[in-house]
Amino acid sequence: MSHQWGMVIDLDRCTGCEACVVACHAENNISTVGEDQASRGRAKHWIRVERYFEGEFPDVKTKFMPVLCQQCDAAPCEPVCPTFASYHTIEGLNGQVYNRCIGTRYCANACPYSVRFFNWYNPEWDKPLNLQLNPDVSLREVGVMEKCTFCVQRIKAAEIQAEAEKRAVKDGEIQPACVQSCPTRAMVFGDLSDPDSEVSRLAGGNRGMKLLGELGTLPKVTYLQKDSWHGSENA
Amino acid sequence: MASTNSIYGLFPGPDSADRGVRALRAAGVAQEKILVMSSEPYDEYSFTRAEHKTLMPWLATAGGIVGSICGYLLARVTQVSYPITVGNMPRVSQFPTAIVTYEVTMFGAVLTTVITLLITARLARKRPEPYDPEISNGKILIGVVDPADSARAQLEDSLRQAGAEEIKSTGSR
Amino acid sequence: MQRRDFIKITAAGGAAAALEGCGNPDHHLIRFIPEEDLLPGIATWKPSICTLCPAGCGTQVRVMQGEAEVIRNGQLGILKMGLAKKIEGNPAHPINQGRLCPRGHGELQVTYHPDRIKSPLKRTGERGSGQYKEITWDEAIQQLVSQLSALRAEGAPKAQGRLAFVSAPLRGQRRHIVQHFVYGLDGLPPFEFEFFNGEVIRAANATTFGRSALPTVDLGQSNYVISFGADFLGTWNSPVAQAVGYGQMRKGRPGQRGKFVQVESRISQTGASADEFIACPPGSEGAFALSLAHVILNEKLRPVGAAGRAIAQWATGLPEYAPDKIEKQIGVSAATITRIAREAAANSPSVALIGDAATAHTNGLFNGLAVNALNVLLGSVDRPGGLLFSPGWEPKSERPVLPPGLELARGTDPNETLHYVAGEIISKSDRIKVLLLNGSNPAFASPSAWQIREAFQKVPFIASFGSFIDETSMLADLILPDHSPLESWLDDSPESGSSQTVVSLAPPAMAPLHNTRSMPDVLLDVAQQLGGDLAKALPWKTYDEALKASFTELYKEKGSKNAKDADDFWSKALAQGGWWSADEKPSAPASVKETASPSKYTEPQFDGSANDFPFYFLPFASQMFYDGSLAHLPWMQEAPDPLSSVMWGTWVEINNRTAEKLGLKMGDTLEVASAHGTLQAPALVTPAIAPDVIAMPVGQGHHNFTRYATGRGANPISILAPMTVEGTGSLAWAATRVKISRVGEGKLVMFGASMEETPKDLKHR
Amino acid sequence: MAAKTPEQITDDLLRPLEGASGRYWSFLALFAGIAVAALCAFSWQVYAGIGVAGIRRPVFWGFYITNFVFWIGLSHAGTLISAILRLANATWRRPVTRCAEVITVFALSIGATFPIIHLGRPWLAFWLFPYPSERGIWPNIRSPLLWDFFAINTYLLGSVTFLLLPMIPDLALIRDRAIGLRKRIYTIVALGWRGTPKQWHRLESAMQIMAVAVIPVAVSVHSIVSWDFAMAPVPAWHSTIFAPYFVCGAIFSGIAALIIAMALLRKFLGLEDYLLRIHFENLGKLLLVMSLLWFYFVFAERLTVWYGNDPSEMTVFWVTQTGSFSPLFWLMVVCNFVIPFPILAIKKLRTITGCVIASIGVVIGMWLERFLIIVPSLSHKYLPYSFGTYRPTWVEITITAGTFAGMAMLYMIFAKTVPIISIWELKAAPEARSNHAPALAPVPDSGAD
Repeated sequence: MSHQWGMVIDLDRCTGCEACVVACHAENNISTVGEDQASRGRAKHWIRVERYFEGEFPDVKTKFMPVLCQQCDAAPCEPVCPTFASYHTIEGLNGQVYNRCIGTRYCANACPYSVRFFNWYNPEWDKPLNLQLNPDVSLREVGVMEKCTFCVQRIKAAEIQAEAEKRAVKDGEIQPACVQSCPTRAMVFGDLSDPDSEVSRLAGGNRGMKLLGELGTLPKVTYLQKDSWHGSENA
Repeated sequence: MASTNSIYGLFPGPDSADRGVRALRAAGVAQEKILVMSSEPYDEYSFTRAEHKTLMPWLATAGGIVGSICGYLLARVTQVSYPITVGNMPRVSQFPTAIVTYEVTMFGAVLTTVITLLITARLARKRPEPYDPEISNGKILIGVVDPADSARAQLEDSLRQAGAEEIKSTGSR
Repeated sequence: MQRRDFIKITAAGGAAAALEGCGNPDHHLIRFIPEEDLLPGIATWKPSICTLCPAGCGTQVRVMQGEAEVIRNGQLGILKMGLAKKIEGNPAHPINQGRLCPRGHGELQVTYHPDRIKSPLKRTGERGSGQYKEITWDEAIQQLVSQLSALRAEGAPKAQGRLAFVSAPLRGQRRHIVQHFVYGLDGLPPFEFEFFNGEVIRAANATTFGRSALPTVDLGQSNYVISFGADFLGTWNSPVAQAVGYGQMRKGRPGQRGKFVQVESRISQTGASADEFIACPPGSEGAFALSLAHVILNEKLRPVGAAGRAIAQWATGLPEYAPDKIEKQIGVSAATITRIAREAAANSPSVALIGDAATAHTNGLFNGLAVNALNVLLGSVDRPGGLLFSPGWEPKSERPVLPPGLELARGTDPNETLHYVAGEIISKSDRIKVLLLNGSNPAFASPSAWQIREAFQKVPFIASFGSFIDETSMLADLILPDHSPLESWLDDSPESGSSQTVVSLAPPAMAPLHNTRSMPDVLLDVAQQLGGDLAKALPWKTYDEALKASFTELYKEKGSKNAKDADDFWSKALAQGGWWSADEKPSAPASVKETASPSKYTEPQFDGSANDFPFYFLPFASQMFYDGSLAHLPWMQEAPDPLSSVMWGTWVEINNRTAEKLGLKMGDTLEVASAHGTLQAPALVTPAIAPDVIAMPVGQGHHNFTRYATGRGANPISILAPMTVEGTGSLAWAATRVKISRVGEGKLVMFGASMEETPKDLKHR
Repeated sequence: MAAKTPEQITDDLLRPLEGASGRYWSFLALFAGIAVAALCAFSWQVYAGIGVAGIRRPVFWGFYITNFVFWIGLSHAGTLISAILRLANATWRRPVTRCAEVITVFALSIGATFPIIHLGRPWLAFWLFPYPSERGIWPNIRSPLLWDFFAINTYLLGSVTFLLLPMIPDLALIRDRAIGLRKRIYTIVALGWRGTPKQWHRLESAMQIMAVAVIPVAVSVHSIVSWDFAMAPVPAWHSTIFAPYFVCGAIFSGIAALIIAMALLRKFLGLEDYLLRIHFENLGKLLLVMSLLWFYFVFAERLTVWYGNDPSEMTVFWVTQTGSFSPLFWLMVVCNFVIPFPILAIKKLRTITGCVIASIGVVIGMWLERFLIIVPSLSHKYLPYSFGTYRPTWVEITITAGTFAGMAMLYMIFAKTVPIISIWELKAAPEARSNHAPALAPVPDSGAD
């Protein structure tokens, strides 16, 4: 049974600091588009922290929810792609083959989570900012769709390493950039096919929730809902 | 060439044309040697009642069947020969296969119809055939292909009696 | 495959624009001999220290071989070199334990910033015109030396206190070198200028605990946390360390989840995560804290003896802070106060922390002392789950001493001192003859009423070590650009964030990209050239020599048991990014002082009358730009603000009900006017702020700070009133009142389209 | 009118082919100009990047796909209608069929370009075609876009042949009349038509088969276009009603386009004696029926959403009903129902002018309908944080205008090269043979209910 990579995001830990957002930009060569394009809805954030306020001051409940590609098992983005640019890998990831993409943007429409981002222009880096680019991650040219890959380059590296050392990939050995930098450890990444992995245990917990699960997309990201305080006034 | 050797009369209207054909039949001209050309179908007149049998509908159906096979194979083979999992769908996904099969079926049917027409109606061919531009002016051409030289005069008469406005003949005497 | 190659390939398919942007035809450039040999495609991790805020997180830098266009002795060419590709937290480091905040990643872009100063510069045009010409390091250093020797030639007393060194916060050996240098030239004590400094808290802690330091809050083991305005998950104190602890408190301990109560007048990013949010009017945090104390004393929830002397007339039980009285005063219901007090007492270990705006009112010190007192009463001082103080470490030997007569008769706050000196310069233009700038930007981060810029204009000679031209360094006559942190030797001993002694150390992660030099090296060089006592005080050739010296001392003092000799100790430290003692008790604070806090609630004062200026004005540290020093990084500009989701701009937060009353829509351009200035910014209508408060992030509004930050948004600091905190003289940056008026339609670039999960205008059947 | 002799018919219908007025050329130049502008806009988009269009996240489809659906819909004017009429042996169809079928061919070709225009990397469009390529990869049959590819090609073949075959005898007619170069050209395209009974008969039976075949194809084409949307789990897209809804809308807009085209031909080619009020009346009645049907579909769709009360769908519902898109929505209802219904229902108003006014309303309304199906759903997709709006840029607007101009241009050129009314069919019409006024289909009143 091949790995089934999955993630757990504990909303009770998440503080919305967005370390994950910047970490992702740094790891995956996501170009910044500048104010004008950002105002036209062309900003690219493979992971975003959705923030919702409910209620009126001072009784306001704030909710932070990091949203990234849910790597659905029944992904709506995959069957609609005419060129197989968006497909399902054996390890359960929603692959996105940039070279196959011709930019119908159908996948982005079909995605209920709006986590797919399009290259409306060729990416640009004012020199020498191009030196920051991660050689393990390919660049995306104009007209190509891109999205969170669970840092597949890190997954592959770890698997190759493990194979070279003739061992299985250890639980927690692989950390996508967002997981690695999350200060409150709200994000956990691991192999869902391994029942003992931390991610499996957490996902099985009673706080587990799938984002838009009712759509039957079978996301591989599980959200642990916010908990409440159970203590009392008297010891 | 043989087929360019013909004799015919131009008739003003369908009724006289009818008479012309009957006259020719009376003169013992074989049906397949009788030439008829008009700028309208006139299918309600007897002089056009020739070889109305055609296999076209069946050919179209056959074309459709061929198309459906091609369509099905295309859909299936591409899915099998390039097995990429998407959206948790089975390796060969039924509905899309059906849709593609259907479209290619219709494609086949339409294509065969057109081709059958072009062939059976002897359209788009090089070989020159007897023709008279007067047809475009509503005249109806009734004539005989490869008349025996001996019969020519008699044929001319019968055509003229039938009401042909003028008699023309092509080919060698 | 080389990075540059596949950039070309990917760009080839598209328009030529790509080639402009990332790949560039290199063939016409010469290639330099590589200085280091690296395996292409193989990443190495090198320890480093994040210097973007004073928290002092330990990082590790992913270095891979790449090809950089560099200038080596005047010749442009391509050099195969190790390039920093990614920054992660250093898992071994006690402060951030492998984690990183969004800002921390930005050090990459600091290093590779297109507008970084690439070589020493000499001013050619008008001062402030930004016209410079490149010069060699020898010329540059020669200039500085001549200026300083001229100053020294005048001899005491004339030369006394005529040299000023304005710097970002300094620590460890770096600070020593600067102090030696400045004192050796009879300069004023270095101004470690930082807008959001913790001086008020330090003062309060000095009074209550005898420790003039920021506290380390052991959130991880705490069961009940009350935060008075401290944005401890965002930017305050040691945010990553605190966030790690917070995660631990929330879900790290099976079956045990601490409660977190936030007390403030605007829901900060930290307040947004609170289990309970309590709105209290600006400046009344202290009263609230003491009211909690009242309940605890009254109901004898804690043994009074525990810390009886924390507050004068403690025994009387603070009658004037009875919940019902306070309810009238600050509008928090007595029931709530009582409940919180009981919960806090019942769920120990519980801890209260205070920071940011709560300590930036005129009565900020009182608030600080009150919260300290509450902590004492809760018994949360110097124990797990409570307030701790990092032991910290500084080399003892030849500690620099401030020459007599140079102490400034002014509060301890360097910001305020700088303000004071600026005032002196304005009146007497040659008060300061030579001004050295090192990275901090007071011209931007101080109220225009302070006239820092005007004052610096008058200083005869200014040299800057900063890597960028900003509002302050654009006044410099001479620029001696420092390495980026990734290119420098670094050391640090964080003030807080860990209960153990932490002395971070890091060699350069990569070779310098440009023709820059490390600031300490330059000072050492200059000191040698000036000679005399100064040269004696700074015997080292280079900064890393000095570092090694201090680590030898550290080895003698503490490290002997985990290293066989000083060199071994040094190399171990280099490998893991510093030295920290696993098995060390936090140094207990000196016993709580007798002469403790004023129990009298001092009303906060605000600049501007409530009639003319109906709103409290609340600047707050931006999650992405901190105090504005990171506004030049594209990643920070494009990352949506956690609460507002605004990108590439600034905004003014206003309560939705208030906005409704005033007929303001999201994005309308508002004019915010204090008695000391006006600014314009788009309105962000949100329920997460008190109806009588207007809040605005610090960070944007730069006039001159690289292509990415210049002319973007407005700077709230500029319109602040020069109010001061009683007792410390620090700037009370939350003590200004403003009025607002609608200017017209405006533009707000937000990543998030909706503030609510179910937008109100889209109701269901 | 007095019945025309075959000679008159021939002369009248061939007249437009002889030379063109200055007005013709100036109009042609105008349309050509706009079309060229559109080409430039597209080139610019290819050069600078698709970003020059207004589409954005989350509204990844905007004007382009709207136009795609609109034009494909319009293409249901000719072939489908004339096929139905042909099978129904409605004699009055004869003057109408060809100018209808032309609309199909051109509208379809134009519509088919949009899936390529809207691509991020149009230069790779050929990757959509199923052919064994060096890339060793076939297109994904599961993608509705692939179904489009097959459906559109089949429909294109069907409608082109459906237009061309009955044209052959007329081309032969022109051949016999023309001289010089024109003669040579027409000789080639006439495919050596002689008018033997065999040819006539084969032609007729071929047309019968085509008529049978082309109807289900036309239906399938627009069903598949609707499935481009219905196959995606997007609020208010994922609906079973979409296929019939789209087909109905397509025929609706198709008839409207046909009426407008006929009116223009009638005026500019002086065909008053051939395109009679009765034709407009009958098509008008057809339009009326479709208008009612369309209204019924919209109602049914909305009703289901309303009772389903699914939050995400209700969001879209309210946005179109009362929210930011409501002005467009209600304008659509006015154009598609409020205006046409009374005009077409009341006999007095069902004049040629009346029908044209109604039709113009419908064409506008149907374009809006396509837009309102695509954009509001995409801009309000599930997570409110990622909602968004859409504004077209000059590029999209120019290209859209260009396609309309292109349509007009092609139509004008066609009307000058081929008799826009089938001469032989008209001659063969029984009414043309007798001297009585043409016996036309039902008495107008009956359609007015």
